[in-house]
Amino acid sequence: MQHIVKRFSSFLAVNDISIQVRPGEVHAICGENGAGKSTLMKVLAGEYPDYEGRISIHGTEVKLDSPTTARRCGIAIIHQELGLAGPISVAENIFAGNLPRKKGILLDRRKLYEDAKKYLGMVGLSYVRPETLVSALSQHEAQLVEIAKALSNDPKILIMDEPTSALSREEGKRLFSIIEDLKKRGLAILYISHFLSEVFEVSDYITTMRDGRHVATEAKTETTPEKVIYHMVGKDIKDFYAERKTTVGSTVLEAKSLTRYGFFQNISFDVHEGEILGICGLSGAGRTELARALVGIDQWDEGELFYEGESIRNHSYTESIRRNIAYLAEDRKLQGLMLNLPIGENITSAKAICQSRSFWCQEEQEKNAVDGLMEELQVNPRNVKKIVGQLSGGNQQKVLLAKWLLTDPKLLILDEPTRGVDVGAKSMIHEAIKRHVDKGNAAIIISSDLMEVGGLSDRVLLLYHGRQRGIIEKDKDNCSEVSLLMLANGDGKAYEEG
Amino acid sequence: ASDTQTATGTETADAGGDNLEKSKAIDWQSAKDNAGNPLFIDTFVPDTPEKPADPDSLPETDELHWFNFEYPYAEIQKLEQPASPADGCIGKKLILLKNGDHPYHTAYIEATKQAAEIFGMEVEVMSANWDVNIQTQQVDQAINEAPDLIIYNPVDQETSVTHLRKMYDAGIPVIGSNVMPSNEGFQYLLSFCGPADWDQSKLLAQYMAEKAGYKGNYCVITHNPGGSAYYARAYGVITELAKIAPDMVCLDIQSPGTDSAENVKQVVSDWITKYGDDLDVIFTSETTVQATGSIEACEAAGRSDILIGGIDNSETALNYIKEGKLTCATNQPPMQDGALPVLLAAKWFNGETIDDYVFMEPAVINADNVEDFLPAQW
Amino acid sequence: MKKANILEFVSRFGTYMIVIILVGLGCVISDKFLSTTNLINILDAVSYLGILASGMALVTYCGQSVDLSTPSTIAVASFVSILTLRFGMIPMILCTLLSGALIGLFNGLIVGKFRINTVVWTLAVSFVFAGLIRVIFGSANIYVTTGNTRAFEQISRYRISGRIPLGVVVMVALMIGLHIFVSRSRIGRQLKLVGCSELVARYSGINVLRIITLSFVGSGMAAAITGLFIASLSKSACYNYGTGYEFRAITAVVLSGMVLDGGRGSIAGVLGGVLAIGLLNNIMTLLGLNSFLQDVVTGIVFIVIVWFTNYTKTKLEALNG
Amino acid sequence: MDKDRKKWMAFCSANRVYLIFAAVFVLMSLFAPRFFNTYNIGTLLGTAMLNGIVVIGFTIVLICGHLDLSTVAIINVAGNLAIYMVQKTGSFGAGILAAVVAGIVIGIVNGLLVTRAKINSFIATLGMSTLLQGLVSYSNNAATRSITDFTMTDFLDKKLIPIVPNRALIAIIIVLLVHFFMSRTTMGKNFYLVGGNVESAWYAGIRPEHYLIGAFSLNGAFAALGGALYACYLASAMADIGAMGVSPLNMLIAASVLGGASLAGGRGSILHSFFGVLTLTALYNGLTCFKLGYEMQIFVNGIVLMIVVLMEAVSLYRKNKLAGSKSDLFKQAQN
Ligand SMILES: Nc1ncnc2c1ncn2[C@@H]1O[C@H](COP(=O)(O)OP(=O)(O)OP(=O)(O)O)[C@@H](O)[C@H]1O
Ligand SMILES: Nc1ncnc2c1ncn2[C@@H]1O[C@H](COP(=O)(O)OP(=O)(O)OP(=O)(O)O)[C@@H](O)[C@H]1O
Ligand SMILES: [Mg+2]
Ligand SMILES: [Mg+2]
Repeated sequence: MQHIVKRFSSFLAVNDISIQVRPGEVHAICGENGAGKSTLMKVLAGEYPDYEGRISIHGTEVKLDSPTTARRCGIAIIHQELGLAGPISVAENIFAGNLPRKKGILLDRRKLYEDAKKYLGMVGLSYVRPETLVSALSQHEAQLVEIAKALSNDPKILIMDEPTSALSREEGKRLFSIIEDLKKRGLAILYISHFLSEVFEVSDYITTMRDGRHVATEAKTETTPEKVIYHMVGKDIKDFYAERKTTVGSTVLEAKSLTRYGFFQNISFDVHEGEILGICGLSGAGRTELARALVGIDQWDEGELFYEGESIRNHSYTESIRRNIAYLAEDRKLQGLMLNLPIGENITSAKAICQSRSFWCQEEQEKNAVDGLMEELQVNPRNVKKIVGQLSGGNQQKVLLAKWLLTDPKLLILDEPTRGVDVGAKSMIHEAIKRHVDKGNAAIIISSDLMEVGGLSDRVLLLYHGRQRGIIEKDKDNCSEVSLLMLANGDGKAYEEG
Repeated sequence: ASDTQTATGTETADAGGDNLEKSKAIDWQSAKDNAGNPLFIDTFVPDTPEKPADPDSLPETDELHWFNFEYPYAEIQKLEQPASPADGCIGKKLILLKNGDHPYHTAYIEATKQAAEIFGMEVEVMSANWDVNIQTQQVDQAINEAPDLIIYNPVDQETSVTHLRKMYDAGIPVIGSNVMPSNEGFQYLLSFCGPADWDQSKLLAQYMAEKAGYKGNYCVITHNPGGSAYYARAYGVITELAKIAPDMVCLDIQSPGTDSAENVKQVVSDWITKYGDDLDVIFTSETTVQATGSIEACEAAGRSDILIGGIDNSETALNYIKEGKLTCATNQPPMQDGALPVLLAAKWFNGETIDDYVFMEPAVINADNVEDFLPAQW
Repeated sequence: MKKANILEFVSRFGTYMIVIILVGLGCVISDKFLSTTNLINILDAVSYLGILASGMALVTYCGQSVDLSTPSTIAVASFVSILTLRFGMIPMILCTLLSGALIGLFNGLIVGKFRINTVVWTLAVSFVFAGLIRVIFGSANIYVTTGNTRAFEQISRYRISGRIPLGVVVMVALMIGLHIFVSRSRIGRQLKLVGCSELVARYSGINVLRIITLSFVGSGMAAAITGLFIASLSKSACYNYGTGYEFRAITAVVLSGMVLDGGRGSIAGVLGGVLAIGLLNNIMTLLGLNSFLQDVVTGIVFIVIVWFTNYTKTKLEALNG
Repeated sequence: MDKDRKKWMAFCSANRVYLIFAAVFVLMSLFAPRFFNTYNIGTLLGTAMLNGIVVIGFTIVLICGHLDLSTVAIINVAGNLAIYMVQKTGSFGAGILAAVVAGIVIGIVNGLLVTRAKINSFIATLGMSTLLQGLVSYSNNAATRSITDFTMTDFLDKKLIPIVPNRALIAIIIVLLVHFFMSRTTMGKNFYLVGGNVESAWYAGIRPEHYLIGAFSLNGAFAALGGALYACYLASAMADIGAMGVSPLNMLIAASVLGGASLAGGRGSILHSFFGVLTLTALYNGLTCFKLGYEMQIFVNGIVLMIVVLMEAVSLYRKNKLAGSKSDLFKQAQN
């Protein structure tokens, strides 16, 4: 690709980028949120026919003016946002737009299901029946189906836009072995991820982008994560998880053998003022369910929960918010933000509605607080009228955090607060969380990024398959990423049998 | 189907002339409706004028333009009808294929049942709820039940032809009622009875013209578009006025429907705005929703001078007449309408000859005679 | 910048621009158009529709598309009002409102709890209540016989200082009240958020079920008020008194600039939509247009207006983006 | 045990409409007088012709995630046009052809309004419906158009194969053909994809606008075909068959929802929708046999529809509540 330019009206999302990818090679693209990575990939996938610049495949220049052309040129893409149709079967999703035919127009159902089985097997989903509806799958299964779908086109060039954001470590590992396999078969792979560890694990070359511009392309062997981060944000980030002085106050939340049948069992822990509790576990370990029960979205069945010393039983979510508990949900687009409302209204929504007791809205009074928060979190653009759906992922996440910080919660529960967020925004978010806790509040943080859980929290609650595997104290135990990973995966078999 | 019919036929014949005697002895003349008026009223057979060569070439204000609408039974060669069993009406089974539900028709059905009871007949009602598709199915279902006679109220004049043809082919005698079928349909009918829609609207025109002194301008609110009442009740008035009061000018015709008094009120208010003092008379095709809407609009505009007359005799209309808000209404009694086909059927079963078509004598209801029509039938 | 302002203005006050255009047209067509009586007539003609539409707008604003059970609710309310008149005026009004509120409550609880498609559910409810009324009362007219019939009749006939009909006053008061409520109160704000995204609203701590139920109760009560007015106007109740009102109300709501996905528009816009319908009908009748041609014109105008507001909205978003 | 139950439930929900139909049919056959005989079953099938053909296109639009409120108006346009053409040319073929062409044209306009002008289909077709109905009524001053040629009536009432009148046969053949097209061809499957997720369809190289316009024109075509055939059968066409009483539109929505179509798109089946129509027709027919009035029919119709959507919603609600649960943790809890 040479001198690719893509504008959205007057905004230059991709500005003069040139990249070369060779067969059998994984080329990673790094950059902050909104750097233009996805846009560049979409150009390659034929989704923006109005790009400028030249693209050649095997030396012949092509004009990628539609997804079909791109596919014909051997380009397949796995989208950042899931692109599957819920009410349709897995097999039909995999071969969407390319269903096997017989006698011209008839659907060859036998071939459809057989081929689908083949590709499902490739991504480790051989237990899924091809007739199953996609809506019946879990999120990570859907993500794997998406990969199977891309493979089904027998591509020469495969684009993966954050394929692991919905996958667990284990599944991620399986993906990497698939990638190795594909590399051997001579595919060229473009790989986008915010996890630098992944990037360094799979890629051969790393290209960094900033504000739509090309910064550097280096071979993996010649660079380090620090260098890449420097390229991405334009400055060094030292002391990523700097030591924090904790002054622990009284207990804020205490759970005693909390159980919700079918989801989690016998969970006991407590959180104090000025303390961050991490919850760590594999995807599907029941972390989200636990958090939802804590805030009262779901009801639990057994056990006791004390909030500031007071026993709360089957409280409603609204009540929790009144009591100054905040829950930052996992999926910012579906559960967190009103994408078609402006930043200001999003930020004030929780406080204005659930914490005020007056009949009328009093948004005007919050104006200064909103401005302060936007300043503190460096939301870009700093314009309360801007529609949230038009922000980049990192900024959306900042707005979401601001929305809950505005309610000044005593207990802040964060579920994947930095999923799909770049390093710069990530540290901004971490700082804000720390500042909030230092004011004498408590926080519970759930994250698949073990470095994040390990680095931020004072203690980590380990969940395995809905059961508690213990609490690790940061000062006493070794809380590094590796040890957490070992514990989370560990000899869990014993529990399953018990 | 025909097997069953002959079977029942022989059965009643076995009962002998006894049944016929009893049937003929039934005293139906003294039956009364809920107001104490006779349930079975006098009917008339109208005279038919000469059919014009091409009715469509005549202007809409000429009554002969509407010849095919007003006299669909004229110049029709009736097909051969089933012969009367002449074994008495008692124990016969009727099916009433009703066109739909409406307060008028509730009273109608009540009377049909009452009349059938008087004659010792059984009657089953199927209502199509104004849906031709459902009526088509019910025609088939009725044929399947092999009744001795069907009383048929078409949902639509023209679509009735196919229905009548089917019933005719099945050999079941049919008496049409309430709504006239089209020309084609009449050939299949044993007989037809019902309100003389055109005559009553002409009568209304005459009475209103007299009240208005044969001068002034008028507007017309039609019945639901497409139905027979749509033509009869609007153009009956217009053609009659063109004849007897040529000075009266029709300003506008609108169809705000029969469901919402609010819609009617809006149209009449707009007329009052547009025509102001030029508007002297309003004709409505119905006396619940349309009369209410018109009266309210005139009252709201302070136009008590406007004469309003409507067709049929709902309780609303009679109350308005008593209060002096409605100049007149016409008598189209649903109970007598519903009882009439049963009387014809009974006569036919008893072997008497019946007319090909008969109509109920219309009458004007005004402040002077309104007491005679109370309590209202619907 | 300039263009964006114009577009913003259009998308916000679109309906009122149509109203102004229609008023201009009316002045050209007839010199009687601008008379007070005609203007009051126009308002009077759409007052019931306006009451109904402002209730329906709550459901639409809350993201529940449309409430198709309104015809049955109107019919039920008209029966309830006539049957309870014997207990006095105030109890009658309360019972009528209650009947609408109960149907709304039923709709809202089921739709809100189980996320059933509103169109299908309210259609089924409409069938059931229509059937129920007809099973109980047949298709007869039920007239007012007992109770304070004079006062009952006056509901739809009374004119304040002899000029302004009560219906118009109720409509305008209801709309002003609802507009302030929806745009300023916390519950109104919650309606909007639920309309924008139910899930986000839920995770923001809003009791979504309660808000959806509230919107349906509002719609049911507005339909009940409409039913009361219709019963008073006809001095009777009948199963078909609400026929056709649902789609007329939807038309008004859509013309107001609300989108069926919810979260956009305002109750003040609904007043504009209702006025546009009233003006259009008035002008067409003043022109002497045949009823059928009126339908044709209404259809075309409706599509063009919706297209135009859509067009400005997308243009505006493109400019902002 | 549990697995068997799950399988059984899945089977029930997949074949819901057949089970409901069977239930209605068996109950009516057992208890409704004169319901179960060849003549009445022929009647029942024949009555399903109009809605049975129309529901095809209606379902395709639903599968695409849209709603066409102008369907009834198209039936009326088609019926009137067909009869008009027969009056003018004397040929039924010409009448039906003209009607279908008109239906397709209207469908294309609907499709363009939805895809190009980006108007919500509910709203666009609502406006279209008002417009078309006005046109039809205006064209003949709202009068019913009729002909006196009954060849078509007789032909459609004849029975080429026993029990089934030709009009039902035609409907069944068309339904089966379109069902085959929608479920067994790649093009048919693409409609589902467009309804299931427009974006992913677009990524897959399918042009959603083309399919949407296609769906609306198919709806136009089948509504017109149904309307025209029905008009030819009755030898007359009313200006508005839905003017009074319950509009056929409600019947169409009820039938396709019974058949499992969802207004959210991506789901539905032509055959199931047809059985939805048959179920409602059998219900009306049977209740008439019971001598129950129309009020009872719409009441029962409403109740059936309510129960079906409520059951579907409740099971989905339950399923969502248990989504992601771990069965071994349940076992522990019970011990
Ligand atoms: N359809 C669009 N219209 C307008 N602007 C857009 C559109 N899509 C993307 N952008 C803008 O283009 C820029 C680049 O977006 P892109 O999605 O390529 O970022 P990214 O590098 O993939 O970020 P992330 O890591 O968050 O996925 C962002 O500022 C975004 O707001
Ligand atoms: N709607 C759903 N349908 C089917 N499965 C689901 C659904 N939601 C969650 N799951 C599955 O339920 C299990 C528990 O999910 P949960 O979200 O609690 O996991 P978690 O521990 O929070 O992990 P993560 O947040 O990383 O996904 C997982 O297997 C998940 O895939
Ligand atoms: Mg991206
Ligand atoms: Mg989770």
